[in-house]
Amino acid sequence: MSNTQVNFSSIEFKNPVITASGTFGFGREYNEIYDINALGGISTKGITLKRRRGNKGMRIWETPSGIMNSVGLENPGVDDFIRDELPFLKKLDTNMIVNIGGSTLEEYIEAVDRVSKQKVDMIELNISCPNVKEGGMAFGIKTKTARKIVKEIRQITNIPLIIKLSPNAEDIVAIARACEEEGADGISLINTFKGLAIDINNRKPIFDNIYAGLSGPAIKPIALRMVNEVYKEVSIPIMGMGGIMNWKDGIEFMMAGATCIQVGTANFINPHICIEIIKGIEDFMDRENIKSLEEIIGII
Amino acid sequence: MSNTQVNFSSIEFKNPVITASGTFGFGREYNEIYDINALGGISTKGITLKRRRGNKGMRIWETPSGIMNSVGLENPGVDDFIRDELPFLKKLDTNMIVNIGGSTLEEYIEAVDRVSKQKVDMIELNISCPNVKEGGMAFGIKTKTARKIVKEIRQITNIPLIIKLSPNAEDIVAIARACEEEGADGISLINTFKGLAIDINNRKPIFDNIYAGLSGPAIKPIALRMVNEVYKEVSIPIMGMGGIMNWKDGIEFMMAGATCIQVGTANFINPHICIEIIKGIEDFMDRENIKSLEEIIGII
Amino acid sequence: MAKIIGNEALSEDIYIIIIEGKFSGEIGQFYMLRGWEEYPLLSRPLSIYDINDGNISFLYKVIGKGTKRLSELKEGDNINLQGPYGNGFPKVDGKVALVGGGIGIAPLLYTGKILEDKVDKLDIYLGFREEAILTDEYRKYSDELYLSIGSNITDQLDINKYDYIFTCGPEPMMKKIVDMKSDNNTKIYVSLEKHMACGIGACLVCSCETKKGMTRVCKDGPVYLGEEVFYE
Amino acid sequence: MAKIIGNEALSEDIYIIIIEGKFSGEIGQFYMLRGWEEYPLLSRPLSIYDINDGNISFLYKVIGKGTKRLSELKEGDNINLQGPYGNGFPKVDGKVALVGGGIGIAPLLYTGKILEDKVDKLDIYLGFREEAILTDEYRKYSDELYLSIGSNITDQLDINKYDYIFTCGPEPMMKKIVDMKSDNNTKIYVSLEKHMACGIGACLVCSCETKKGMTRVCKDGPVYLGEEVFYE
Ligand SMILES: Cc1cc2nc3c(=O)[nH]c(=O)nc-3n(C[C@H](O)[C@H](O)[C@H](O)COP(=O)(O)OP(=O)(O)OC[C@H]3O[C@@H](n4cnc5c(N)ncnc54)[C@H](O)[C@@H]3O)c2cc1C
Ligand SMILES: Cc1cc2nc3c(=O)[nH]c(=O)nc-3n(C[C@H](O)[C@H](O)[C@H](O)COP(=O)(O)OP(=O)(O)OC[C@H]3O[C@@H](n4cnc5c(N)ncnc54)[C@H](O)[C@@H]3O)c2cc1C
Ligand SMILES: Cc1cc2nc3c(=O)[nH]c(=O)nc-3n(C[C@H](O)[C@H](O)[C@H](O)COP(=O)(O)O)c2cc1C
Ligand SMILES: Cc1cc2nc3c(=O)[nH]c(=O)nc-3n(C[C@H](O)[C@H](O)[C@H](O)COP(=O)(O)O)c2cc1C
Ligand code: FES
Ligand code: FES
Repeated sequence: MSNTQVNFSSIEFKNPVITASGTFGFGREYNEIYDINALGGISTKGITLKRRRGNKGMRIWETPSGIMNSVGLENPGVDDFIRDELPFLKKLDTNMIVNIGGSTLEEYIEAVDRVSKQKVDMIELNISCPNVKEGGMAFGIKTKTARKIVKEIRQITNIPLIIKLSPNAEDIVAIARACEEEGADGISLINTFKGLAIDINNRKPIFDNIYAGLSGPAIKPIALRMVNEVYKEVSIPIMGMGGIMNWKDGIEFMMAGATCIQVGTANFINPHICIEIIKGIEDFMDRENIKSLEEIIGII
Repeated sequence: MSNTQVNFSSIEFKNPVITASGTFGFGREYNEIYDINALGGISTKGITLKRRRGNKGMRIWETPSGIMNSVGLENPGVDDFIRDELPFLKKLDTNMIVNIGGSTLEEYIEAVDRVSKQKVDMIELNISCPNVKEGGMAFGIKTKTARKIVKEIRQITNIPLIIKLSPNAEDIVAIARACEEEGADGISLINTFKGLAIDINNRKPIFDNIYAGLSGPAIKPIALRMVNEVYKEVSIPIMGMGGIMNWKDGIEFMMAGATCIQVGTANFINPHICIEIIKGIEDFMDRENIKSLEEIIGII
Repeated sequence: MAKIIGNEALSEDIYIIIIEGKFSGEIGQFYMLRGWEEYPLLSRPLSIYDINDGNISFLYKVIGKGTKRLSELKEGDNINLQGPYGNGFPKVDGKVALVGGGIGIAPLLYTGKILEDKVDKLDIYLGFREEAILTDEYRKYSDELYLSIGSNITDQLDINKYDYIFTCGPEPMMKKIVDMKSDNNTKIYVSLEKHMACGIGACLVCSCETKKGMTRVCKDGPVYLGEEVFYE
Repeated sequence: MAKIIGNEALSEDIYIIIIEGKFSGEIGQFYMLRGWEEYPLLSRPLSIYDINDGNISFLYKVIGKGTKRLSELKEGDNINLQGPYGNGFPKVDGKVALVGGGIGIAPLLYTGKILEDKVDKLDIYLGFREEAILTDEYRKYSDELYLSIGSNITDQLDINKYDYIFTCGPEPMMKKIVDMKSDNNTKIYVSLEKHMACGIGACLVCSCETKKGMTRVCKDGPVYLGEEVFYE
């Protein structure tokens, strides 16, 4: 059987398949369906300093080959997370990536600080959530603000730090470069696209928050392009995502330049999909006689 | 029957449905299928100063609920267009919008100049084609360059001028505002998204040009959001497009802020779709007792 | 993947689909179904209508794309289903009434079937808008079957006669029952609907604020104690 | 919308679909088919296999999503088709050979049927990889039917015997024919394939550079004079 191991910065992943933040909770539910230790890693639901109830109104809307979500970072807050969820995650034999969101720089700093005192494998700084009015994505639009937050966060944590970027960024390559310069260990690409859906009968947006985040196969071609653009210009590794539905999509992302791939929406369509993707990658390596995935990362 | 007329800047459209540039040629082929005078307008295939053969290699790729195209502005050049196509277009009883692309400012100026000497209803300046390496979209990414080209073009033509923006722009609202400030009569939103597709067996991009333009229902939520964002910030009218497949999608775009709607990819799926959309809008107006489409433009 | 062994229209837009296989499920639980590969993207939640040796069935109403495509499937076609999911009706004793409105009757047949022997009394109330369907089926498992067509089924219901009411249907109907005064401490359980993605409690798109805090309809529900729910 | 009156597998991956209605078409033309509403997005081009009073049929090979979905359609299902499109084989006199390889045989049956009475001689050459299909059908319209299975059908072809060769199949096969020396000024017409969107000449995604300049396979083709084409 093929060796699917990849090294992402200093961290070793037994395979490149990671579940994307917000689509996999803290792993408990999917662990009832299969043994999630088979995964390369898990990125947790986005955690904020304080508990958040999330957005009101409709939270999900189906679009052609996509979904829009407006969860709005519902989460228990960092302290409850550490108390209630982390012990379960720590016992797992897979990499645990804590995804952290926020509305202000201070919030981010405080949340990262508390998480950093724990044993976690990686922090994924979400500066790209389009579903929270007062912040989050704001940091991920302009290179300058992104740079500032990465600089500050890097100073307060030694835990491997990856920055999750927004496809709504003005210049994704410039932001990625800034993250690299400020000492990030990797880049996560991409969060959801800001989109709109309208209920024409009521003449109102579907979502209370008006705009919501588009994910799924619809966005794959754009996500793949962004991964490739960033890959060509930065040397820290990339976690690629956006519409990965099967192993072939995953290989495309790796060939475009992703070292690891994250799978989000696809979990909803088929709860076993990550296992199938891992298997698909193994078989592909066997067939194509690939000894290490390094051989194909960024090959196009 | 409802009165579907809309006024776009100084121009009257008998209905808001316009065929999008590059998907409808110069109207001849679809005119063999139905009487294209029923349309609100036609935006021609993008014309450049000189004839272009377009891109080599694969030009179309299907994605989930989208298509990527890499036509690369194949067109006969402005002089042949004026000689061979314009006479046919002039005889039509619908608004004729000449879409103009280019690689350099000089090319744009020269092409617009030649078209301006003709009787055409409107010029749509395409500063957003992702399929031409040496230019086109470059003008549509940064507000500064966009502003410059609009300023220059505005000085040399009195023909109503709309600027077709790119969803790949850094800040679509800022660009739209710059267009308004420089005297554009309207904004067209949006051209295709830059995307990537990979042939994993050959380990190569599908397209010779690597990146290609994504259109179709996949992008609709994002396009709709951009129309709404621009609508809220500029006062010149908007031609909205991006994945409009039926009359309901069209109404969504109008409610988001579009005065006219353009239909592209959908023509390929059903050559009669524009007629069906016009009919659908009429029926909707009847049912909802809408006297003028002005009542719903930007209503959300 | 499982094989469809029947998919029949009961009326213009109501169908029963029967799927071959050994399936499990508690009363009030649901499955996520998809009878297609890629489009539409999400699977559709449907309550267990009935489970027998070797098959499971669902009663559904054609609403949009997903249920339309379901309705086009034929005997012998394959279908994918995940489940059983959710926290269904409690297993109780005493006198029980099941009250369903419209397609909300779907989960009540299996509920009746399972509870019938175990409780002292099981009455079923079904409200239809235009025509009654499946009355013989529901009668089988009820001591008394009450029907209404076009009027409010709740008008026939005296909650004081029961220890438990399990209800599924339009929110106003369920709210009406919850608002009824009970001298008898009758416990009312309602089954809610929310748009879903994962169906298992991981994505939080089906969150529902209740008097006990934020809950997930797919995991903590779809069945709730009526008094804990905020109605619209 | 038209009704499917048959959709049968001839081998593992080759099907004939028959669609009810009055259809027209010239030899070598094609239709754009979609047997679904939204997904996949584009319609699929298929050559006319046969037209009869009251129906049209297409011979197709299952390749990917679109043809897979076509193959799952059943008698009675609806299908959408647009056409006939394209510039087919010319109407000619004299001695004619039709040479098809693989699924490229599809347009040649109707071509044979229409030309049969009008030309002096009509021979059909069919090359298959693994098993021959439909030989009786093609024999009906040919003076002589040549077959090959697993070998090159072109080996049996002497182009000097003919005034015209019409060929459809893999490019290397067609190129081989075009490269054959003719003492007889034999005219060779080839039918090309390109991915398509509009199918009518408006979008330029199927452009094909020929010795005569840029052309559209859907409108100016799919049939070209063999010598004008650049082969890969
Ligand atoms: C726990 C649960 C059990 C259900 N049991 C049944 C049942 O037994 N029989 C039955 O006919 N219906 C049942 N429903 C409702 C059923 O899921 C919807 O009618 C169906 O999803 C509509 O899909 P569509 O594609 O036809 O409609 P569309 O409107 O095209 O669907 C678009 C999206 O909205 C979602 N959606 C639309 N309406 C609903 C709704 N009422 N509830 C949840 N999601 C919705 C769809 O799942 C899809 O994601 C149940 C819903 C839930 C949550
Ligand atoms: C003028 C013309 C006539 C044709 N006649 C026939 C016929 O009679 N019988 C037959 O079996 N096939 C025929 N083909 C080929 C047929 O169109 C493709 O096999 C089919 O489109 C594949 O679709 P898919 O969804 O199964 O494959 P996918 O690979 O999933 O399709 C993806 C996309 O690529 C396009 N595509 C893939 N292969 C081809 C191809 N070879 N040619 C054109 N587009 C392609 C599809 O249309 C679709 O847009 C013809 C093609 C052309 C251009
Ligand atoms: C329901 C839902 C919730 C999400 N929540 C988060 C989150 O809390 N933090 C985050 O960084 N990304 C979040 N995302 C974004 C995903 O992690 C991922 O970036 C995006 O969905 C694109 O991948 P996909 O197309 O595979 O889903 C969420 C996505 C979905 C669909
Ligand atoms: C095949 C093709 C060719 C196109 N050519 C042009 C063009 O020449 N000029 C232009 O401004 N836009 C061009 N476009 C973009 C469309 O006009 C439109 O902006 C885009 O496709 C989004 O709309 P849709 O989703 O309805 O197709 C082209 C699009 C397609 C699919
Ligand atoms: S549907 Fe995902 S939590 Fe309920
Ligand atoms: S497919 Fe559009 S021009 Fe040929």
